[in-house]
Amino acid sequence: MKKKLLFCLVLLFSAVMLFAGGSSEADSTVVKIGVFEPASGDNGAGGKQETLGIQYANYLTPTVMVGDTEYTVELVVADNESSNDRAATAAATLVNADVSVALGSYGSGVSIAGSDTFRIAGVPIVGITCTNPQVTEGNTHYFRICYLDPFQGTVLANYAYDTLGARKVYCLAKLGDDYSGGLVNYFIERFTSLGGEVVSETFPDGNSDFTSYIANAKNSGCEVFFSPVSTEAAQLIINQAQSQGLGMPILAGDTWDSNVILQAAKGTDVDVTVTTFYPEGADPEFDEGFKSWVNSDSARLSNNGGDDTVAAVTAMGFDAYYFVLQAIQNAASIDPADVMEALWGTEIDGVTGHIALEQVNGDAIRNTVYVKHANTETGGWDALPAVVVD
Amino acid sequence: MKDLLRLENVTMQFGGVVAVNNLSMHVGEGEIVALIGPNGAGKTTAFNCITGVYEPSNGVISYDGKAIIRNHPTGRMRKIYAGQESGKYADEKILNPTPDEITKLGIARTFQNIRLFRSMTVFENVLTAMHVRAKENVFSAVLRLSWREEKSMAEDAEKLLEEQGLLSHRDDLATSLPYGLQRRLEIARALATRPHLLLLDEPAAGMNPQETQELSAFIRQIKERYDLTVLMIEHHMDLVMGISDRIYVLDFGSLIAEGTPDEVQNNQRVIDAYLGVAEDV
Amino acid sequence: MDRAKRNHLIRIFIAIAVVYLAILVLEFTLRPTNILFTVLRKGAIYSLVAVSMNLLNGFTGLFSLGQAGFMLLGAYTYAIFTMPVSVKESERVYKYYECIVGFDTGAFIGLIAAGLVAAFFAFLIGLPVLRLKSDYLAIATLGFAEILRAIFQWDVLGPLTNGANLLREYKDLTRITLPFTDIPFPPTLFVFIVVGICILLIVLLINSSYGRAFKAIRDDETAAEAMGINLFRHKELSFVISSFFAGVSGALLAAFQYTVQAQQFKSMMTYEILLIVVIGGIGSISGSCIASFLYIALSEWWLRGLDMGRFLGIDAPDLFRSGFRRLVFSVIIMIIVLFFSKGIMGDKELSFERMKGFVKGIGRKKGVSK
Amino acid sequence: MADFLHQNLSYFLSGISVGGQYALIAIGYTMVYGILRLINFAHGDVFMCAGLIMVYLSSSLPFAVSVPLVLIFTVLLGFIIERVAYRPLRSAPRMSVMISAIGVSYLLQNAALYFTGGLAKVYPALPWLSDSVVIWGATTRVVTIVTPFLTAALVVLLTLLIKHTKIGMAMRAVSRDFETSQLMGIRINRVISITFMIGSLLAAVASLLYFTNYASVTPTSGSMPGLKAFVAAVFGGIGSIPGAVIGAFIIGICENIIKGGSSIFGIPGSGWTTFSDAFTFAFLIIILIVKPTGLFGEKAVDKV
Repeated sequence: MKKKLLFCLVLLFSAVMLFAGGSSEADSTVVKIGVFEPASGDNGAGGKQETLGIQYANYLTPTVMVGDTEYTVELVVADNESSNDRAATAAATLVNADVSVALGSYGSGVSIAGSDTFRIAGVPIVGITCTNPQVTEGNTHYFRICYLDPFQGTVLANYAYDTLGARKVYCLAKLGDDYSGGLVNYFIERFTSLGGEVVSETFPDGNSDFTSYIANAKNSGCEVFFSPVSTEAAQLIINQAQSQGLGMPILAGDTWDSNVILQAAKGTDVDVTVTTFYPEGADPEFDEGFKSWVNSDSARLSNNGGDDTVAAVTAMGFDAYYFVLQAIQNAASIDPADVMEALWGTEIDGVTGHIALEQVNGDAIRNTVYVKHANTETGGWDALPAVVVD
Repeated sequence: MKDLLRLENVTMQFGGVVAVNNLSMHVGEGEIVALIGPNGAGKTTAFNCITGVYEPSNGVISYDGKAIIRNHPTGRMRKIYAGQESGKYADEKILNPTPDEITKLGIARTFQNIRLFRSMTVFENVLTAMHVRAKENVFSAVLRLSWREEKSMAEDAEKLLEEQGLLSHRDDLATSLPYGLQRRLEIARALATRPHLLLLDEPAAGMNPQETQELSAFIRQIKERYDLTVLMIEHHMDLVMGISDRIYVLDFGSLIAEGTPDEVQNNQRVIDAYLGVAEDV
Repeated sequence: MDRAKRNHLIRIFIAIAVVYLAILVLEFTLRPTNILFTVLRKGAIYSLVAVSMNLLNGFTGLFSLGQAGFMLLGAYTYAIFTMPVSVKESERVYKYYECIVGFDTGAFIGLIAAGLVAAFFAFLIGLPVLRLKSDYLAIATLGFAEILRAIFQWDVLGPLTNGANLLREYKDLTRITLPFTDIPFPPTLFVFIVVGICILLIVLLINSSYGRAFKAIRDDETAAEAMGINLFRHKELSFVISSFFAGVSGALLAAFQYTVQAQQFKSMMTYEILLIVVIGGIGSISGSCIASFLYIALSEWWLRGLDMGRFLGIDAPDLFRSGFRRLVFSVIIMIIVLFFSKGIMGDKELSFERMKGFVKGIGRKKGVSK
Repeated sequence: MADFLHQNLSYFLSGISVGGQYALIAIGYTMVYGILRLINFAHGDVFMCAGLIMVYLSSSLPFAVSVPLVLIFTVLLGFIIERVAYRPLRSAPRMSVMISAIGVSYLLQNAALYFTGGLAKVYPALPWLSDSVVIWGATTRVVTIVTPFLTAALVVLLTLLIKHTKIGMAMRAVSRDFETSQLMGIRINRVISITFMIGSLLAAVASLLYFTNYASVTPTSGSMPGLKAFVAAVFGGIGSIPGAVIGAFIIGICENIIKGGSSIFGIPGSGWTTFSDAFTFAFLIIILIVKPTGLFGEKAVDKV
């Protein structure tokens, strides 16, 4: 009896779902933009901030002119859960929803993992802050508006060697994470070529005990702790660095530019320096607009990590939205193939600077890395001189 | 008459408890031999030693003139060994086959508490027991290259069921059979492994007198038909005395008597063991 | 008797043929990016691994939790075998290592190799662990799966496995062609054919003399042994065969998701498969298959709306936010586990007679309620 | 030797402290297994929930109130889980109960995922416990020092409870023979409920200690410690409390020695840390092969 009931329920349910799935009729003047970002998992915090930037931009500019018609932009958000195996299905969801172009993702691994789904569907996607070179390499559908890891790694290595004067650096990456693994690799390449020495280790997924790694760094006589990992791990590292008395500066990449880090570092004596895409205050108009938008809604506020700090990834998300809007306008079409064609030649002046793509892999031409230092008293970022490489 | 099964000085010790103590016995080809004794006398343990379920602490078991199980106290057992003849087999090689290897040699058994394959039908229970004699390998079995063999196995199984009067229950779940038939099926299953020596562990347990009588006839009948030698544990004295050629009596792990039914029946030690003996204070 | 059996077989073949034909038709009518294909492919792949786990847990009674580990082996073998040499030599995938594998093969050989490698490792792992019983066996196999995962992420093996990084650009489903031609193989059909053949082999095994021996071990080890069934050999056999098919399904999973990485094959994956097996019914092949498709369809498709603010036409972005889908999903699972603890099929198989009876039963029920 | 110890003190301290925390979780596994023969997969997630409860409570209540409340709520959670997910399946096959445990684990993780929005929650810094201290040149937290002592005290208390109280006797009886003790008039359900409550209480204590050290709670925070604690329980012989505790300490210390391998043994290279989790399992498998029922496990004899 119970079994029959179950069967009936399943049947009924599947029937309803089939109809519900089929009934999403496309409005003729809507253009869909996919947001392929993590909202949970390791990179959930960053993904949410990046999404906020996109949503803020969409709030400011909800329409786009395609040829002579005004189209409404609809954001379709799919959570890739910061996990490489969920990425393909999240991407498939977006593709299935008929997006013209997608944005994302925070975290290079998921971007690489989701890439092929977009490639096969012929849908272009614009990477916002995924810095690993493999994301755009060898394909024509993945674009990117940020700088790359070889560049960032070089800048960080120079910074450690020249500015911090370190000769031995401890590098910690997460096992199987393309972002931290890649960045550490480029860092090591540069740092050793400068004549420095490195101790490099990895920690496995699900690890929350960093005390032994910190002890390793101390015992091996390193002078800088380089750990460009996810904010989730960063929080623990800062916390344990404080309790174990790490006693050396921590250096990290763009992921650490997050209020999670600031909150963790506040009131401690941990010395954190990060490289990033955008320093808060560079565009006061954007900063203020965003702050008031975030503060007007508690859900947004909690997505932004509980305060109204402007993360660099938010600014990047903001620019990315305008970048693809411009591309759609240039293409005068909402067909993914036309948008893809148009993206190659799109240029805008965004809050994070001028964005134009080189024509081999579709990566942004960027030459500036901003450097920030966490102020442990105020819980804010202190801007250090930006590094410009020619 | 040559001995089909021979136990020499078999001792089974669990920790400090000697369950079977220096048991020596033999079963001749074509005989029906019974092993009796009060509860806890070590009868089933002896069975388990013969069938490889337990590894005896000491002693030799030979089948068809060849030693199949041999052991002597080693390791911790050497210190705590409480049985006899500990040095007798010390220099000989330890033989310790698994129960399936014993079955392959031609020794089959039934269990005191019926152990049928719960999820299978009567037919499948018997068929499963034929697996041991099958020549097919896993590839030919999966690809049905050995369908001839499977077919002949199925035919044999049906024949066996027919002979045991179980054919009408062919597709019933084994555990749904009445108790007596379950016993009979267990015997049929044991026969399906094509044994020469059949070990029956309390085949009449839980049966009424009439069923017991039928069983007695049944055992004789299969012995003749399959050319078997039978060793059984049994409490029903009617059954034991009726069909056994010889009887061994165990008490507290040791052999206290052996002989024909008449001899055993009149043995004082056996009577004492069964009825208890008034000890002098 | 025989005739009824033959008719039964014929009907089953017709039903299967209809399913395959339907897939072929769908493949040429729907857009290739339709989510239905994702569900069908992943559902089929999970069917295979669930059936392979059922062979162990359901039919042989070996409580093993190593499935994810063997899928990992299969997935990596397939990816490494079928990745073109040109990709291996380029910097696109093996970025930090020099790939030491100097050959590439087609998808078919890749699949077989995936199964064989998994089976070989299962053979080695089985030697020590299959002597353990029930929970101890479970935790030991789980442990081996975790160890395998760590080994595949090990730096030193980087030239083979690309360290802990992604593998990609191998023969994924869209790159598989019909033999000796360049015509692309319809991807969903490919998955269904491979899975279909594998499950057919497992069904044939289960219904053979060996399958009965496995069931005997499950029912009663002591009795099985007394009937001349070598416990260790048969357990090892079941373990190796199950792992072979887990390896093949791992390879298919790799082909399905375009990229593969050791990280994903965690113990959670094994638990997921175990859930599917139990929901379908331990000891029921068709149950495992039905449960996999339902499981995948629910988690990947039907409940997606719960994450995206809109479900069954109801807009409630605050309630239906990220994570709600998985919450609802786990509640559904708990309900099934608690109230239908025998699973959808129990230990029975799907058949026309049962379906007929079932439909009649529903009809009767409706009649009563009227 | 002293020099070696001194140099690597921080690894040993971390190991002992994390071992103590594993031990408290492992007791929950081992007690439940002893009585129900159930691997309670949800136990690690109960531990995680205790952490989350603390995060939410402490944001509005003072510690003096929130800490006892965490213990109470966690015990309640353990009770409810047993009542809802395991008791209805008492007569079902063991596999179903285990699946139910996996289902509960899945449910707790996903509920946490939903309510936290998938973000890591910062665990509040407990006064005194999270202060830094310097011991023989190694900087660490007070909690690191406190953990082993607290663990030992709780284990002693628990052992006394099991040895000398009526409920403890009932527990021992039930774990020896489920059916018979039922016939003897022991209220099985009560015993089982109390077992779950004790397990959850210890998990809650463990969560206070653990998250003070590693101050971030995510929905999956419980799975690794849970798995490790479970391995510890098996390692020590599942069902045995001293076994679980010793197993947990061994695993905690080994894990940290492996992580610090390059520094402790002076072997350079990054390969070691990849295996910090895998070594735990390798160790376990070796033990199981040598002694199939764990260090202190009782050998089960099949009756034929």
